[in-house]
Amino acid sequence: MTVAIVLLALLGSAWLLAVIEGWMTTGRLSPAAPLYSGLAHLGRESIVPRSPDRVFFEAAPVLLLVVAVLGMAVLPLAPDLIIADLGTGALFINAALAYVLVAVIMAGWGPDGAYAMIGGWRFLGQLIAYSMLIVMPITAVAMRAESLVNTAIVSSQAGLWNIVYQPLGFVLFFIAAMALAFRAPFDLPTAEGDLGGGVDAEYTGVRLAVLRLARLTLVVTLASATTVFYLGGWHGPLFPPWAWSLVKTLAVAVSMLLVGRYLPRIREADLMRWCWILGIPLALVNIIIVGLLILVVP
Amino acid sequence: MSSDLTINSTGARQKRPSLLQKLVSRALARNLSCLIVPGPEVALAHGLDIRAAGLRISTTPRDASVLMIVGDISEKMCDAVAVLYAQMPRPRAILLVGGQTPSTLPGADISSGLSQDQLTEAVGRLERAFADGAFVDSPEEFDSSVLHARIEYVCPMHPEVVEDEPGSCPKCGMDLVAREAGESTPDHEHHHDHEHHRHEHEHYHDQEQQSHHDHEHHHDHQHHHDHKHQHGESDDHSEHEHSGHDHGEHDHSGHDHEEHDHGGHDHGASGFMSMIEVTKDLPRSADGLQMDWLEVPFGPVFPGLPGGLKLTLTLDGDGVTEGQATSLVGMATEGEGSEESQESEGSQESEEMDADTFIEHLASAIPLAPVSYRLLACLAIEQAAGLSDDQATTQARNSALERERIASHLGWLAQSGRQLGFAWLTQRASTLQLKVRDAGRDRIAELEPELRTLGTRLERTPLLKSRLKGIGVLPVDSSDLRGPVARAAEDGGDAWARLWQRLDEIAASLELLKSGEEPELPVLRDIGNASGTGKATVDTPRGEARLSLKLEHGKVKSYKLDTACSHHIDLVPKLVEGQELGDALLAVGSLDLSPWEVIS
Amino acid sequence: MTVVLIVALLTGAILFGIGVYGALSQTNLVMIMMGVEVMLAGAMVNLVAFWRFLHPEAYSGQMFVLVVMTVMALEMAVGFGVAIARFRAKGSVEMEEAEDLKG
Amino acid sequence: MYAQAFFVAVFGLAAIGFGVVVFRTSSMVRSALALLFSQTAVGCMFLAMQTEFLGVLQIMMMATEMSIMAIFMVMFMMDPGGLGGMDMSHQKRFSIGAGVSAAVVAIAVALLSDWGPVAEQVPDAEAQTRALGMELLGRSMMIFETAGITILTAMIAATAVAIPVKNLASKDNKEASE
Repeated sequence: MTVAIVLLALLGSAWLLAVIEGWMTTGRLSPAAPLYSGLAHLGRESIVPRSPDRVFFEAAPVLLLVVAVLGMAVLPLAPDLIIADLGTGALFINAALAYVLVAVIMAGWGPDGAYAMIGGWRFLGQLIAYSMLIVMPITAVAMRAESLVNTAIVSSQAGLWNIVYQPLGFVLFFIAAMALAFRAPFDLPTAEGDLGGGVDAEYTGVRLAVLRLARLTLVVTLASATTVFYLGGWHGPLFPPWAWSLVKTLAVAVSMLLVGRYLPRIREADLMRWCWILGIPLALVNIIIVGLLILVVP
Repeated sequence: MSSDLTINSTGARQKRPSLLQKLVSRALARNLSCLIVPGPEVALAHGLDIRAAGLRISTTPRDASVLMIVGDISEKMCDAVAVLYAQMPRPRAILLVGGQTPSTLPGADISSGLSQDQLTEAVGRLERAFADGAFVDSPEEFDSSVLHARIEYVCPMHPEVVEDEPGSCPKCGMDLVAREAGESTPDHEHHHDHEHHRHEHEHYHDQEQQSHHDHEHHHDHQHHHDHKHQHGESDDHSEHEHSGHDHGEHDHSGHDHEEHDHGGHDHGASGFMSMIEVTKDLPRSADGLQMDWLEVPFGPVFPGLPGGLKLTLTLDGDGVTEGQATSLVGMATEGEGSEESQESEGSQESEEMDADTFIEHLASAIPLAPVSYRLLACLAIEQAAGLSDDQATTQARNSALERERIASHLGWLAQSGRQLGFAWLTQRASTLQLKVRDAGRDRIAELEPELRTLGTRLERTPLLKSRLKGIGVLPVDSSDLRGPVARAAEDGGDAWARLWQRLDEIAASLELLKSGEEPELPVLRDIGNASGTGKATVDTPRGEARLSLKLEHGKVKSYKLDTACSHHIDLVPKLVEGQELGDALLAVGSLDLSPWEVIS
Repeated sequence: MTVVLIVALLTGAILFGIGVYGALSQTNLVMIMMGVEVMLAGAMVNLVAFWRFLHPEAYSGQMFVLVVMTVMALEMAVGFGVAIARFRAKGSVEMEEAEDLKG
Repeated sequence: MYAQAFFVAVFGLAAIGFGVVVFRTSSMVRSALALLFSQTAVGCMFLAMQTEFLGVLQIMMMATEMSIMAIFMVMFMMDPGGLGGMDMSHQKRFSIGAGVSAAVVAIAVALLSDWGPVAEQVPDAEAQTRALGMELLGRSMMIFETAGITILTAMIAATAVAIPVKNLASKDNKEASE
């Protein structure tokens, strides 16, 4: 039951994001568009490139989808609305998200095309940039909650949300989450202007539909993680907990989508440099600040 | 134009009895995305608003269901278009907007004229065609000669053995390996051999030829070798096939595994293929590692570049080691009898052409700046005819030129937005371009605030400066710079400076328009039956263009055109060398090359 | 419960064997490192099994696994450092060609 | 218990299967990713053996580690990479012998030893994580810190070794004199 509800919420959010994405590209707000788009993808031919690494080519979109769903499975929508409240939930998120990289590399290698391959390796090249900035802010969050359990992390924010308690961590995590979901302006592996679609470039038909769904789901999962870690999860007045979770998640997800619209794509070298020179030290500072706060404030 | 509104059978998909089929067809019709050839900027320059017409613009053929061809396209582009069509997933359709069906394609499904109304109406027909005819009983293979390369069979060990049929080598008995004729010959030092994946042709659909957007396959060594081995794992003798790299000088003779079994220390004598041998000939990257380089085509229909421009980059990972740009749509010596270019400058000796025809010809050959070239032709002819300037006409003409300058720069901004993944800029600039394109003086005055805010917004956009600053710095000794590129050269000469130069020019043109006459398309004044020679120079949006021509009895005998882009395109190799891929493309983009104005 | 322990130990043993084979038979430095990683994985399986089934109260067992993971990461870092340096100098990371490393 | 045995066995088989693929396939990327999935299966074994923290950590670390492995594989093995008739392995018989004997010895020890009483229950994941943390920052702090310092040293050393030698001329001379 819980599984069904969470999956439904995930799918619903993905649908909403697809509507918004459609609005951004076509200028029309059409609720049925994702449905038609999905059907149209089913109707299109699903081309296999000439000499693919078949295993990787087929597995990549599915792996991406599975990873996003697995990540969602350990995030609570409400105190008891969680598929698996793992004892190491906060770490599990990291583990699941690490496989986004694997999926992208597989999608890049699989089709045997230059653009896709460069895109895949690019994403790997950016690894330090985003993965450290996912892990280290979560560390600070877990420090405050004194637990890796995601429900405990939300409970720890009952009085004060983490976005206020550790705003630095929130900013870093939000940026890193966008980079991990490779949304604009961090869409380096799929850059259209540079790579003509990159890792997406060779997928068509059903496979493309799965890939698109997976990417939207990934955004939802990351937004949900942001909500759980920084926006107080289900906490909020009046409305039932699940509603708060959903609203916050969607707000974060939509803002992730919108930000990219108003920014040019970042230079890879800049992203790397800023993450090393600025991001990682700031993440460490964040950990220290949180540590001090925990010690000083009872 | 098909009356029954179905998709032609090379584009439709096999019909399968299914209840869903009807629904899927409807969905397909509601979800049309088009790949625009030569490029969205051409459609914009023609004043077509694709989005308003109800089509989604797709950047890759893999994601497109409609191939939209705007205007007439050159011979070379026809080949590229056929490849793009082949790459699109079925069901797919061809939409011709104001042009002829390219020879390499099956007939157009829908054609329309070059106007927004006609386009909208054509899209409606297209939707019906998809709803009714996306699935047919017997789809045909799309087959065009450009998709085929002759396959020949070579012995991996003996490069001199080349056969037309598969079989075994007469010298050593090894199985022959298929490769594309005319491809790499085995005695090159090192290059990117493309042949190793060719014999998998029959395994998949008819589409899979090309690495994306172009019909040349450029995979790097390890990549497809790798795959090939995967395919070969099941049968033993495929082992032999793999030995045939074109490192011809290496010793492949002893594949006998037994020899290695005892430690293999005597590798000099055994069949051990040395990695040192393999890597010693490879080029060294900037970081000193010997890596395989990859030659990748970008274009002629590439989302980040103006359509018709083909950039061939040699990539070392994500870095560009060298690059070259060619134009596939340039003012080539098309049609018109026996032309020979006399000089590299691009002169054309065509058959006699009526003066008006000549003007039309020139204007339609350059869709990105038709007014400028129309003006240029008019001026040159009038001078040849000995007509003196007429104040009012000149002012109106100049206003039209300034208006086109604004529109053209907006088009460039939209194109930059596409390249930078900056959706807002693309949308804003193209909307404005459509409005400015044929606006009167009052309308432009109304649009002025919007145009000016564009600059302010760009100034305030985070990341934009760090993205553009220091990109595409022109070499100090570059000569023959013209137009915005030349004017920005004093200002640092990078992409950022060029962006601001163009924004400033938009502002300056606005001022000129405000004080000038109502813009009016240049029309040739009556020249009668005059003869003579004329020369004119017009500062087109991309830089000065010069035209000299010879007029005989009111007909253009010969002419010589010199454009800015023909010079700018030569800057490309220097600009991209040693840059990261994204930066290199941005540098090329910042030149605002119009492949149409490149004289080949 | 002993069954589970035995199953885990067998897996560890076989993984270790595969790792030994890989590390000894491969000629490429990177592949050799892969062999070592497989060996370490085998060892880790054993360690976890021992902790879980024999001494769940002693967390130094888990600690040990953490140290092994660290060693794996170290091995990668140093291994690739050396590999890049050798590749830069010699154009190869094949052990067959590492004549200069022979004593 | 049977469920546990089943899952441990299944993931164990997966780990072994992928482990074999690592040295059997000739595709470098496949090799690296097979190793990744082998390590992931090992991580899943940890999970099946109720060692959640280590399992998740293993799964997480290996994803990045092996992806990096993959790109190095592609870099260094270039085109031959076991292809082109080039055999990438040497001393095969010896290696097989060594591998088999190592495995056999370990199996024999596993089967023949008396492992004594086996713990039925372990604390739940949360308690384990807490206890492990206490262990890390208590009795084993020295080891933990040493490991941290060692990683840092290794990172610096590896970077130092890997960055290009600035003075190419003198290096070439050295090479020539060798």
